[in-house]
Amino acid sequence: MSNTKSLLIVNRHAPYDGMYAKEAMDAALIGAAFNQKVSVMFMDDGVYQLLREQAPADIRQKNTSLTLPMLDMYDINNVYVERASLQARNLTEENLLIPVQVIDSVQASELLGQQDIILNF
Amino acid sequence: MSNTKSLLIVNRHAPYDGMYAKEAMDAALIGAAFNQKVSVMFMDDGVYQLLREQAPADIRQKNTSLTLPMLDMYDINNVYVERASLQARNLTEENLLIPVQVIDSVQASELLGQQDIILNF
Amino acid sequence: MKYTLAIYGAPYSSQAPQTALSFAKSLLESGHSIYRLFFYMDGVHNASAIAVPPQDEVNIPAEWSALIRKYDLDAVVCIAAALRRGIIDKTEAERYEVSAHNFAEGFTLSGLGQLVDAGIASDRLITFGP
Amino acid sequence: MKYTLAIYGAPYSSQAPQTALSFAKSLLESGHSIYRLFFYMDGVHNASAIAVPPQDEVNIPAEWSALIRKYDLDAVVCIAAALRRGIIDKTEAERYEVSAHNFAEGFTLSGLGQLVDAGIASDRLITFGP
Amino acid sequence: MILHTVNKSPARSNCLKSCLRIAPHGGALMLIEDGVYASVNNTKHSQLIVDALTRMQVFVLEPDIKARGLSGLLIPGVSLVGYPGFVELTQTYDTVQSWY
Amino acid sequence: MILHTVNKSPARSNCLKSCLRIAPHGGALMLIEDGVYASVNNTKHSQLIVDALTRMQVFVLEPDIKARGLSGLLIPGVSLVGYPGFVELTQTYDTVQSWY
Repeated sequence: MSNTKSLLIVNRHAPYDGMYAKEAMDAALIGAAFNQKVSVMFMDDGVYQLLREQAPADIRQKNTSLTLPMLDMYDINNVYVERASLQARNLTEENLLIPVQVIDSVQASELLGQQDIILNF
Repeated sequence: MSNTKSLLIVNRHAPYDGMYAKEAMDAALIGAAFNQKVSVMFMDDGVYQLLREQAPADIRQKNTSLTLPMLDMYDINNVYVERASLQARNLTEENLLIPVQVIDSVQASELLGQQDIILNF
Repeated sequence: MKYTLAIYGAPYSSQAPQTALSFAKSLLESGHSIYRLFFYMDGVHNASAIAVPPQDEVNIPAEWSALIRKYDLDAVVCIAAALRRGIIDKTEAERYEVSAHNFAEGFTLSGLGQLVDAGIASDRLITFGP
Repeated sequence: MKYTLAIYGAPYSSQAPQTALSFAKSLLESGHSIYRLFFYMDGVHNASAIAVPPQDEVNIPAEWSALIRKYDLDAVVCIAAALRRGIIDKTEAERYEVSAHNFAEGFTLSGLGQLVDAGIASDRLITFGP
Repeated sequence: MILHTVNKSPARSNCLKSCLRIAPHGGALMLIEDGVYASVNNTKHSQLIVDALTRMQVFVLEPDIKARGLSGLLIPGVSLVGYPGFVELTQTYDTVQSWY
Repeated sequence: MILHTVNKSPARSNCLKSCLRIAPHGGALMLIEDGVYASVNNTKHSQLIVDALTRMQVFVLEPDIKARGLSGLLIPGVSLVGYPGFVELTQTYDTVQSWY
């Protein structure tokens, strides 16, 4: 497709109250299927979507984190996490299920500024 | 009715995003119609429900504050506002549409503790 | 003890219905009773008869219907909250001349007075916020 | 300019639909165009054909239908978000064998790809969050 | 005596702070749903719960902890309960105040 | 250049704080719906907007201000716009980032 745009998915919500995590992942994969330049950013409580060892069977929900490796399978390699959001939650990359690029607030700001399309979740 | 209980309506939400303000007022008036001992407490963004000069015509909503005088008409005289919530918003009783009793956090805690029934809005 | 549960959140948008369902099952299994379930605000969507969640997700309206049937529960949906949100039974659909009704079996449409009444008549009222 | 508006909030629970409606009217009146309205998450309830708000309140689904008709807008409702929340058209109701359909005229049920497509094709994408 | 439930994350919402301003001495706190994120240790908001523990019991709903992958990360002194334990707590306390 | 919209009250939600941590120098802020409460002067949260005004323009949606009875209470320097002004701003800026 000649019309390739940059598309950023912004994840700011924790995983199991509402469907944000699932819907953001759906949007990222569809963006890739449309051959767009897709990036994904996690910040605020959205970083909790990346935590290892989620086990939501007892609250009768599906484990949304299990689909995170799909990002790599769809060649979505630009997965960013804002550092201040991790630090406020006492988390490091070791707590996260997939490899990510940790960026500071200025870099996050630049990332937003580079996008043709921003989808908020 | 012999079975008179104390019923507290807790208002913690601002007026025009959702129907909390209207629904809390409905519940207070129904409580009075059931001859219960009704109190109403405003705290957090709920105190914004009491502001004078609300004019929501341009956002296509009804002015929920206009029903506040109904509390007095239904003999609901125990209308409380938590002081810290007012102060955080730079508001005083002069900003409010109806007379209220301003209480501190300890009194608010005692008020909650005295209730048979708490309805949250 | 006699409980009333007030559910303010919609399935799939809020965890409140799932928490309330698990809480309700636990209390009924431990021998307590439910005086009333009261569905209010976005909680009225728990009473949709035409929600079609994916097969690998829990069907929350169906779970409520099953629980209501099993324990013969009184499950009231606030009529004012429901009608403005598009949850409507056959009687009201005819009254307002809308094209369809979508109200699940086992639930009853009634007024907010049923919540206040339930507060008076129950030992405990638990609100599951959105 | 060509706009796409993404609406994530439900009428009466969120102000988002009212803000989006006023925004849409303003931009259309000032000569801009709408490539697509996309209703997602709880925003799918904007497409209910059977909501009955009180007569003295704005009927938001009806206002959308009128705007869509007047300007011949493309108004897409995310099918996955809609079906699990009990918003369903005649075709899907027959497919899933549910008892009724409640999908308002003028809207179309389709996939999330329509949001991504709209982002690509529009000059501006504005999200009205819940 | 009141059981206070909080179901929102302390980073996203002011619910927990408001609750802890009002919660009477001797009441108890029950964290559920996204409210359980407040029970994670050494975060920006964990001092709220550390302080609360000096004057009240703090319960967290274990299914919500497990769901979110927080099992190894909790503030010492918070008490895990399941749905049956949550039901029992609502009997022990006279009323339930929900912060959402 | 980005137009950031915030639609939640600063007392209830962290949206505004997160937005102001990320908002690039030279972008602009548009407060709508309950977000307009952030534009009230001398509150617990008004310093956020006072500081933001030193590096960016801050717009508030006038219909939401009037609805909530806030007309006389605003921080000096915030700019009132109606729906047509909001539409114009979305043309001036390249993208819109919604914080909710």
